[in-house]
Amino acid sequence: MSTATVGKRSFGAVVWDYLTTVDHKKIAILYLVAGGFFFLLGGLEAMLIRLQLMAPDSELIGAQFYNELFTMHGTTMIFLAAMPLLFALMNAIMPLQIGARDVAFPFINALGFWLFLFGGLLLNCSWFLGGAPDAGWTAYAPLSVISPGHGVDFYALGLQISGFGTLMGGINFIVTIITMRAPGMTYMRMPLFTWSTFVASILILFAFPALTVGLFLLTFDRLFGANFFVPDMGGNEIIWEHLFWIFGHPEVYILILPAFGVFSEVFSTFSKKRLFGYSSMVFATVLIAFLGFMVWAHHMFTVGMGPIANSIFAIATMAIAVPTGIKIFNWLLTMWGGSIRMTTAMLYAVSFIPTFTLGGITGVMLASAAADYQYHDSYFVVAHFHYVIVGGVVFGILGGLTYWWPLMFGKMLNEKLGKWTFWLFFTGFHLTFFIQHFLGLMGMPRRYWKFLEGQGLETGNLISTVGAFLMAIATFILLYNVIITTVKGKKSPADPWDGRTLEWSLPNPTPFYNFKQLPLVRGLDPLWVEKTQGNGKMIPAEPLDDIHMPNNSFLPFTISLGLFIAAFGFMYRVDAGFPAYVAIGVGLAITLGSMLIRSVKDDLGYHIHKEDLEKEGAGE
Amino acid sequence: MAKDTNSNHADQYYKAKKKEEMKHQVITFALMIVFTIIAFGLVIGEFDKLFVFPVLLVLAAVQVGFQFYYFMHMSHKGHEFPALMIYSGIFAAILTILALTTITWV
Amino acid sequence: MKGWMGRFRALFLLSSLALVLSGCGKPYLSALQPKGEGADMIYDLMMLSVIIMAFVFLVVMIIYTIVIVRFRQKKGQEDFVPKQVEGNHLLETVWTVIPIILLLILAVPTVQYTFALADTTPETEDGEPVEDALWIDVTGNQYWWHFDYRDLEIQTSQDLYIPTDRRVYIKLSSNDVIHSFWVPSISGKMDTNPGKNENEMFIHAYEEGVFWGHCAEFCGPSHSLMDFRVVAVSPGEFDEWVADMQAVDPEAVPENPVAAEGKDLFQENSCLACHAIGSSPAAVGPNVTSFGDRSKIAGILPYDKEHLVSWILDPEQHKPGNLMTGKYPMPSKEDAEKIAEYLMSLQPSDIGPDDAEDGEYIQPKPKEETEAEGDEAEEDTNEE
Amino acid sequence: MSTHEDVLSSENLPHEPEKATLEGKNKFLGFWFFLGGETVLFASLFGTYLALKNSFGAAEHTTPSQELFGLELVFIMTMLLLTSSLTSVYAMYHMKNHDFKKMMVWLGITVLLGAAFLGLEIYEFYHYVHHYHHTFTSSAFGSAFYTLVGFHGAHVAFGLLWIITLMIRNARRGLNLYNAPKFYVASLYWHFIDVVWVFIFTVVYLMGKVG
Repeated sequence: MSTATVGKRSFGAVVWDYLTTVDHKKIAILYLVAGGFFFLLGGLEAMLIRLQLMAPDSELIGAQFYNELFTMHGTTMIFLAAMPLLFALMNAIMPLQIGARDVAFPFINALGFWLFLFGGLLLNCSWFLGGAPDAGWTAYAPLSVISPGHGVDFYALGLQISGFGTLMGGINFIVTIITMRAPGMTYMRMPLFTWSTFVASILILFAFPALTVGLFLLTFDRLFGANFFVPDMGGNEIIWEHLFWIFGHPEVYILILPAFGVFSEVFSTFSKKRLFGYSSMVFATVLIAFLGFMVWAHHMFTVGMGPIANSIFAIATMAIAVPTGIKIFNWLLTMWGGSIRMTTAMLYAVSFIPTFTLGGITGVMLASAAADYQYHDSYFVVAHFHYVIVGGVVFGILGGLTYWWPLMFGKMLNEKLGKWTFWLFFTGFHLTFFIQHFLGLMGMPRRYWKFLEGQGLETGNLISTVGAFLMAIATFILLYNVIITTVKGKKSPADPWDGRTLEWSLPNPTPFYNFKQLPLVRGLDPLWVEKTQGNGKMIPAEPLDDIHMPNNSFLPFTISLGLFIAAFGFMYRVDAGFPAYVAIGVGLAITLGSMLIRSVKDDLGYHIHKEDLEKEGAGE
Repeated sequence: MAKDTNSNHADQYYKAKKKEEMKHQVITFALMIVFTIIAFGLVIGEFDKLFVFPVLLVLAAVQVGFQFYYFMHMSHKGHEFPALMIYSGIFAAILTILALTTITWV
Repeated sequence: MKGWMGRFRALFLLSSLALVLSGCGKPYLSALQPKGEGADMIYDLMMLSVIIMAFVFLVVMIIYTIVIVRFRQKKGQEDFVPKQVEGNHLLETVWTVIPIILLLILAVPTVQYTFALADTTPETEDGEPVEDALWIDVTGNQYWWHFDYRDLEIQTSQDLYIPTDRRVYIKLSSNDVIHSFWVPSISGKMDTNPGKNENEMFIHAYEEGVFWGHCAEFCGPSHSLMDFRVVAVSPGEFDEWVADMQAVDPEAVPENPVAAEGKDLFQENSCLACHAIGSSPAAVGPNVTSFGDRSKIAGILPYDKEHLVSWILDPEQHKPGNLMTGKYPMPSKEDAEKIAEYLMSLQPSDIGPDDAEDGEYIQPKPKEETEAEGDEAEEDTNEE
Repeated sequence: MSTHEDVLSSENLPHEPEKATLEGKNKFLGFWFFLGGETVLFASLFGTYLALKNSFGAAEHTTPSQELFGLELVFIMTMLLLTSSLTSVYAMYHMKNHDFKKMMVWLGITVLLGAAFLGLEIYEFYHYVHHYHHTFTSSAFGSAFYTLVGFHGAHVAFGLLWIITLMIRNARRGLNLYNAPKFYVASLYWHFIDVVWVFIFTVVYLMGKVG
């Protein structure tokens, strides 16, 4: 409850600060650390998968364990790595880009993070409690319903809890962007990253409820004897597929749109040019989101929906290529005539174009319903979505992190190491996945524990594994880079890249209240406007006054913890009996109790007084 | 954010407007009750399915419109985004229901 | 400069390597070497999309290369501020309209082929419905395939015999979880759903051969081991096979005394409870009527006695999670060998996988007029 | 803006106290968006129900919806919930007039009506289970029915708890800028529950009765 804490604090104090923080910049760091951890975990799982597939008929890893590995690899990477890492960037950057002091719901923001973390931890507890989920990240029923043990229960409940968190995060971002923009920051002046955050959040809002329902139905089937997906009792397993993909397809855009946003910023900054065709970029983003809702069934072409449905969804899917193409050309034309600086962040952006174009191309090929009868569920699909998700989202995250690292941590990542990471990762990535297109066409279905000898699949798989190792090395260099920067790095200048958007107008380190005075935005790329038409500093839109700040709270942590405990109770209700009911009772009591405290205890926040702000200004 | 219009005159005007609005809401409520009775009546009267189903759905849609626009004030100023999101939600909802009732072999 | 050149070289090397690899794959597995009607249609569509997409990629890469070569920041020009271009309506229209046209070019055949591949109402050339089209009910099971020749009273498992002169219609369903029936070189895949969600498709092999089939929808631990074969034989051979299979006497005692002993053991060990010999509606386990002609054991193991014995003694080792493990009194090694001997003696037909690969084409026996539905039979008279 | 304790004062309230502060406006918008998401949530449940409403499979007890549903009870429940919607409108009307007492009275009536609705729903479920053996686990239809209607029931229960908590917490301190948005948002939630019910009685009960 105080203003900036100066000087060294004890370790415990720091931990407590992070456990209770509602500051979007600190929550961003929490998302980054947790997401990074899960990224490494998912990467480890991927390495084991590739090791198993290095040689034909390999006995290195057992079938069951292998299924758990790829299920958890997919689930972890999508829900626990890619999304949180993007949320880290959104949290860290978006409020600064629109000139806000905070997000609309700081408490909900923290709650969203803790729900995600406890959901993710719950999911990963399965490794130690009898086996991880083993029905694929898509968990198709009835395989997921009859899967023995508690693996799939961990999947259903873990994703449910972290899904609540994501939904809250999404609503928070939407409202923040609507109500908290600085004076002059009109919608059509918002940086593309903010726009894509906005649109992705709207997608979250409408996509996640379908997953919520799907997971509830799966949980009911598994734990409470319901019959949604049990054919003998009148259930219908296709419902799961629809619900999952009604969520699952927009999810892809939830991941890729923010990455598009990152690249738009990076291209513009390092080409020293404003984004080419800004309004068509915004339009394309919205159009992709809109179309993204009407194409989910292209994941289900071989389910047997009939030629009419297949054709409709095929054409709708192809239509998405148009706005995506618009974006690609706009990025190219942004660089055209610019003054391109090949920093590490820019390398990711530049290499993204051919990579993602390939992914988009195979996307259109997959959209062609009849042809998809061959591609579907083969390694061709595996190659395609890794081109999109690694080539788009992971490159976006890595590029974005390199770009905004000085803003988040006040230090610059080592460029030389960064370039090593990039080249190894880039080469490894293409080695791993390009060949997989052909493996798929040569008849290798996905999720294969073993491929047999004499089918011509040996060389391709070996190359793929070698590539995976390069990516692993790249990741280690990245880790080393982060550590060495944190320990030895020097404080970076406030605006190291000659930035164009509002976030670079802030001093380093960013004050916890962000903007002492809200800035007046006079155009697109507000800082650039001031650099070329003003004195390079933002003009304040208000006189210096008290700043209202939210209070820290431990309740987000306890609310999530309660659900985490209760989830165990629900899972072990049948086998453990009484203790499980105790867990349910205690868990729900903690959660509901915390919610009750939240609603009866007034949380009015506090003010930083004008005088203190003036003093700080003098101390700078 | 809120403009302070504390003058008495404005207050009077504002009060009158709210009264007016309240009247609309009561009328809406009466209509909803009537619609509900019609809906139940149609079913009890055992009319033809092909006739009853569309009418029931239209009655329900109108009732929901009443709820949103009169009870929840969606027509008022400052509800542009709520309206946009509700309609987007309805759009996604219709797609979902259409899919689950047509291409799942029911 | 160094950077982008390196990247290009890597890409080029990779793609050429991949092309070579695709050329030397196993002939009867790859979707890139179509041997059937469906795979052929899809291959055409694939090539069309590749050509269109290669064009798009080329355009992007040309602009990309120019941009990256020409517009790098030069030494000493760090302060250069480029013109801040807002956009260009003409350009933006161009790259909106051209993709739409390209996609339309792809969309039209996509829809055509989607409907063509979904056509499971067999018609003669005059548009009359064909009454006696060959229908096979395919059932996916964890982790094996069952084939029931409708109206012919023939059931097989793992090996699916079809004639090359016509479309064979299949109805797909599942006994447990979702599987997917995929024979890449003959046709695309289709899911087998449990419950009432049954699917239909047709397969039509142009050439004789033993074609590899996979399960393509994740179905459990041994998903990757749920292989099967499509044995496409000439119509004459197929007719012979049908006649032989219909004439099977399940009770026949093999001449070989060891095999005869094996037959008794097969019954004693309650193998028959799951594995039918001869035509039987029961399909708890694979039907073993023509086990002696199988191309593989359990769809994956080399066909020899050693592997069969090993399978009988420990199926779990070969197919984790299979439903046979633990369901029968474990025979001794000697008994297992005898059972194996018996199973391998079950060769009701002279037609086997070899006949599909020997290149010998036997014309069907002349039949009544109504049977002339093999609409593309002429193409298939390619005797090698 | 003035100091933060001001939001707790009950004097000089503006016309729309629920949206007068930035926090209130945020809450108002955020909650509307949440309702947009809830629309999809219930749509998924409705879709599932419609896909499974005649699916019994090998179930032991198969009472089709025509025989199962009785309309009298549903009619009463509908009237209760519709009326509670009107009473919560009255509550908000008085909130905008800054008449805290009347608002509380109307909210109280809303809660009573809601509780009566919930009681009848529980009775209805009990009736189905004991007279028709129509349970959550008896068939896919049963699972889908109880999940859809039960989700709505759970929303009603949560809404009741929420409004009661708000009423108790603020009973003594009157309306202010801090709690006005909370009351307003709770009333929005209550209306949305009614919206969902309109579709439940139409799609599940009435259309189920017809066949």
